[in-house]
Amino acid sequence: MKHLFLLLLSVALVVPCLRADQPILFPHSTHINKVHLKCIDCHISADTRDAATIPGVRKCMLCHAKIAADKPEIKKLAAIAASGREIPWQRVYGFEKAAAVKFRHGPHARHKVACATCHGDMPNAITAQPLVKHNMGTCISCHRQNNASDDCATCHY
Amino acid sequence: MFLISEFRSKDALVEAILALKKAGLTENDLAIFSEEPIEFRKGILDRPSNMSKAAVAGAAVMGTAATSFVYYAQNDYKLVTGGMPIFSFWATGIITYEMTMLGAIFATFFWFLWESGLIRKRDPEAPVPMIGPASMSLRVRCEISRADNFVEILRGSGCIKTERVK
Amino acid sequence: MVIDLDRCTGCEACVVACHSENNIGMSTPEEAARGRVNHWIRIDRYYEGQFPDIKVKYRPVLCQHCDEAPCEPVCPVNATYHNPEGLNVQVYNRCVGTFYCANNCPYTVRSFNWFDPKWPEPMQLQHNPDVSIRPGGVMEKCTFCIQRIKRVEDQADAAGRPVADGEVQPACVQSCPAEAMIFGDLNDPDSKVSRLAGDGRATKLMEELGTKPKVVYLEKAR
Amino acid sequence: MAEHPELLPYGIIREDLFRPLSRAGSKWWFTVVACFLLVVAGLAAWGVQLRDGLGVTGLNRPVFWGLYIVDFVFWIGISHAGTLISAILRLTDAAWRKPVTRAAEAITLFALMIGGLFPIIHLGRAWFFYWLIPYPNARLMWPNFRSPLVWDLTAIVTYVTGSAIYLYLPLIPDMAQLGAHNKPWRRKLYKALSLGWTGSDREWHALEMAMKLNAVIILAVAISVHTVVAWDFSMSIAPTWHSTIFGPYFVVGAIFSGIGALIIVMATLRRTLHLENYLIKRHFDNMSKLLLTMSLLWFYFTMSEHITIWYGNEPKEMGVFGQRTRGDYAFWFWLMVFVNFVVPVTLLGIKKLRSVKTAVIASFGVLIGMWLERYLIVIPTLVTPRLASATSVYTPSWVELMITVATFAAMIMLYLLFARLFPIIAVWEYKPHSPEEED
Repeated sequence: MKHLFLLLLSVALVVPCLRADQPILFPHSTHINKVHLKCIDCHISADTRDAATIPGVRKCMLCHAKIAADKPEIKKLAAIAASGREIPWQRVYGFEKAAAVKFRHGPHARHKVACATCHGDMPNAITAQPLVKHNMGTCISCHRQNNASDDCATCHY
Repeated sequence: MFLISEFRSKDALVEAILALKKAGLTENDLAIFSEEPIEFRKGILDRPSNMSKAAVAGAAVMGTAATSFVYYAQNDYKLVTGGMPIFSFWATGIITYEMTMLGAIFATFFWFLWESGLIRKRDPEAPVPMIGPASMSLRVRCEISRADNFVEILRGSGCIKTERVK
Repeated sequence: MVIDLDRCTGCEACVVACHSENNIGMSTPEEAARGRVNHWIRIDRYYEGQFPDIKVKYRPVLCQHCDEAPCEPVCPVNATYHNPEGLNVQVYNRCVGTFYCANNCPYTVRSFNWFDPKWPEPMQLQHNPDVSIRPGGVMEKCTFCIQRIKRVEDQADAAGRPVADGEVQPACVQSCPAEAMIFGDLNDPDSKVSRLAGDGRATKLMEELGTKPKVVYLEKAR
Repeated sequence: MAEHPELLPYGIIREDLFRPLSRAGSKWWFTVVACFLLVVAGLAAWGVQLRDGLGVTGLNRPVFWGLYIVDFVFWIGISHAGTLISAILRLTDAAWRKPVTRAAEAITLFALMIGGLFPIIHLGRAWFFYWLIPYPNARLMWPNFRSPLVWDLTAIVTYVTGSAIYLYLPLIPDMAQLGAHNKPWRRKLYKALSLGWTGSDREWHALEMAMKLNAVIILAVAISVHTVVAWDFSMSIAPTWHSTIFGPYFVVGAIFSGIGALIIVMATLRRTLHLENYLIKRHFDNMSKLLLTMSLLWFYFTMSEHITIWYGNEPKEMGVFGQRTRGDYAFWFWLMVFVNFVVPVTLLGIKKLRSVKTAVIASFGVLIGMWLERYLIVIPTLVTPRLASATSVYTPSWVELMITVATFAAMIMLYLLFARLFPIIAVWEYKPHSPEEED
C-alpha cells in the first residue's frame, strides 16, 4: 500500500514535468508521418541561426484555413488567428538563467547533429513535449564523443 | 568457564599473572579490568599491537589514492593552463600530505576499535566484572577441570576474592 | 590587443561601450563611492608636474588575458581558466565567489557582483541577448567580447573560410574614436596586432611579474 | 575504602570532576541563553547577507577579503590551542598536562568548527560551497587541485576529523564511568558514546597506543594546517603576502593565540567550576612561560618579516609597510606590538608580576593582538594594490561585525554546553600524584 502510494506520488510529480500543457493539442506525428513535413519546414531557422523558432499562427493557417477546418483543435487555432494574437505555446526546452548557456542550433545542424539526438522521436510524439532529459552531462558526453570542443567558454559566456 | 578475582594491589596482580602463565595459561586467556590503565613491565602481560603498522598502511593507501585521483582527475579535463603544468606533484603535495595523514588517523581509529575489542568482541559470552575505583579484576578463562587449581593460585597470590562464572 | 597610449585621449567611450555591450550592472553613486563600481575596462590617469603646468597620461586597463595568469591556478572550482584560444575565461555559472582570483590579480581588473545587477528603468531594455546577465555573488571581468569572437567564428565556419584579421572587434575597439585600440590574433605573425606588438614603442604592464600579459601598450619612451 | 587511604583522593577527584555535569547554576543558564541569542543574531545577519548578496559587507574592489578572512585565520589559529599543545605535552609526557589537555582539545574542535564556517560565509554564492569537494557529477567537473583553497579544505577536513577523534578517544573511559548517570537520556548518550567500554587491559592498551599515534599525527597535521592557511596568502603575488616566512610565522602566531585562549579558558573553568585543587598555580606558571616563549618568537618573526621589507625597499611592499607603521593602520600596528610583546614580556617575564591574574590579562591582550595581526596582514595589503588607481578603503559593515561577535558567542556557548555534558578534565588520567610524577 505504502509502495503504491509512493509510486503514485512519484508518477504524479514526474508526469506534469514531462508533459507540458500546450494550448493546442498539436500532433507532431500527424504532420511528420502523414503530411511528410520536415522539421525545418516549420522551425525554419533550426539549421542556420541560433534559435530554431516556432512558427507563427499565420503559418499554421496557410494550410489549416482549408484543411481539417472542422476539427475542434483547428477551430481553437482559427479563433486565435482571428484574434490577431499568437498561440501561447509552453516552452519545453530551455536553460536555467543561472546556467548562462548560449546554445546555438546553427553549428549543431551544420555539423550534422540529427534533430532526434536532442529532441527524441518527435515524428511519433503527440504534442510538444520534452522527450529527452537534458543536462550538462548530455552535452559534454556528446561533445567529447564527437571531438567537439569541451571548453567551458564554448557554451557558457 | 571463567574465574573472576579482584585485586587491590598491582604486585599481587603481577604475581598472579606470572603464576597462571607458569601453570600453562596463555595471555589470551587473561584479561584485566580496571578504571585506569595499568602498566606492566615487558614480559608480564604483553599485548602486541599492529596499530602503528595499520596507521602506516592506512596512510599509504589514502595518500596514494588521493594522489592518483588528483592526477587522473586533472588530466581528464585537460585544462589549458597557458604555460603552467596541469599536474605537478609539488602543487598537489599538500593534498597528498593531508590525505596521507587522514588515512593514518582513520586507520588508527579503526584499528583501535578493532584491537580493543570494542567492535569485535573476542568472547561475547564472557562475563564483565563490575569495577570500582582503583580495584582491578582479573578474568581467567579455563577448562572446568582445572578451575580449582587456578583458584588456588589466585588465592595464593593475594587476591581479595574470587568467583567462578559459567 | 594593442593599445596605443599616445593616441588615447581618455574619452572613456570604451568604458561606455563595454558597459552596454556586456550587460554590466550599474551601481548607485553611494555604492560607487564605496568602491562598488563594475568596470571591465577603466581609464587610469597619471599626472606629471604641478598645476597649471600639468600633463595627464591615460591608460585604459582591462583584463590583460595573461598567458600565465595569477588568477587561474588559485580558483578552487576552475571557474577561471585558459581556453584553447588563449583567452582567460571566466565561467560565471561555475563561480562560487571566493575572491581569490581578484586578490591575486595585480591589475585589479576583476569586478564582483555585490548584489544582483540592477539597471535604472529603461536601461534593461538594451541588454545584449548574446551575453548572459551575471547573478549576484559572481566574479566577472573582460572577456575580449567573447560573444563577438564566437559570432564571427561561427559565420566564418558557415562560410568555410578562416577568420580574417580585424574581423573581430570588441566593443571597446569598435567605439574608440582615436583608433587607439586594435584587436587581433597574436599567434598570427602577419596580423596587424602582431606587427604593432613588434613596434619599438611596445611595452606590457607589469611584465616583470611574469604574467605574460596579452595586452600590448604602445608608448613613447620618456 | 578506608583501608586503602591512597585510593581515597581518587574518589574525591571523581566527585569533584563529575559534579559540574549535574548542576547548572543560573549564571550558566544566563550565559548560555545570552550567547545563544547572539548566535541567532549572527545567523540572522548571515541570512541577510545570503538574501541580499555580499554587498551588505564592507568589502569593495580591491578589498575583496575582509573581516571574514581575518576571523577565519584567527579562529583556525585559536584551534592550535588544543590539539597542538596537548599533543606536545602528551608526547613529552609532561605530568602537569593532565588537567589541561581536554580543556585544550575542546577549544580546538569548537574553534575549528567556527573557523571552518568562515570560508563558506565569505563565499559569494555560499550555497555552492560543495563545488570545492570532489564528487562525481554529470558535468564531469572536478575542483582545481592547484588552488590553495582546495588545499585548505583538505587540511581543515583532516584537522577537524583528527581533532574530533583525538578529543573523543580519551573521553571513552570517562563516559563508560558516567554510564550510571541518574538521568536516563544522559545514561543513553554516555552508554552509546562509550561503545561498550569495559575497562579491560586490551582496551587500555589499544587506547594508549592510539593516543600516542594520534598525538604524533595530529602534531604534523596541526602544523601543516596553519601553514596552508598562511599559503592562502603567500601563494598569491600581492605585495607583502608573497613571503616565504608566512608558513612558520602563522604557525607561531596560531600557537601564541591558542595558548592565550587556553589560559583564559583554564582560569574561567577554575573559577566557575571550583577546580582550584586541579588547575593549580603551577599550571598557570607553566602556561605563562609558554606564552612568554611564544611572545618572543612572535616578535622575532614579526621583526624579521618587517625588517626585510623595510631594508629591501621595494616600492609596492613599502607602500603596505608605510600603511602599517605610519599610515592609516599605524595605531593598530603599534597597539598590536604593545599587547603582543610589551605586555606579556613585562607581566610574565618579571617573576614578581607573574600570577594567574596577570596571565589572564596578558592572554586577553594576546587575543586582541593576534586578531589585529591578522587584520593588519589582510587589509593593508589589499587597500594598496599594485596599480595605485585601484586604491580603496575598507570599513567593516554591521553584518560582518555581528557575525564576528556571534562566533565568539558561539564559542562560549559550545564550550559551556560541552563542560556540562562531559567532564572537562580527563578523570581517568587524573590519577593521584605520586611523588615521582611531580615533575
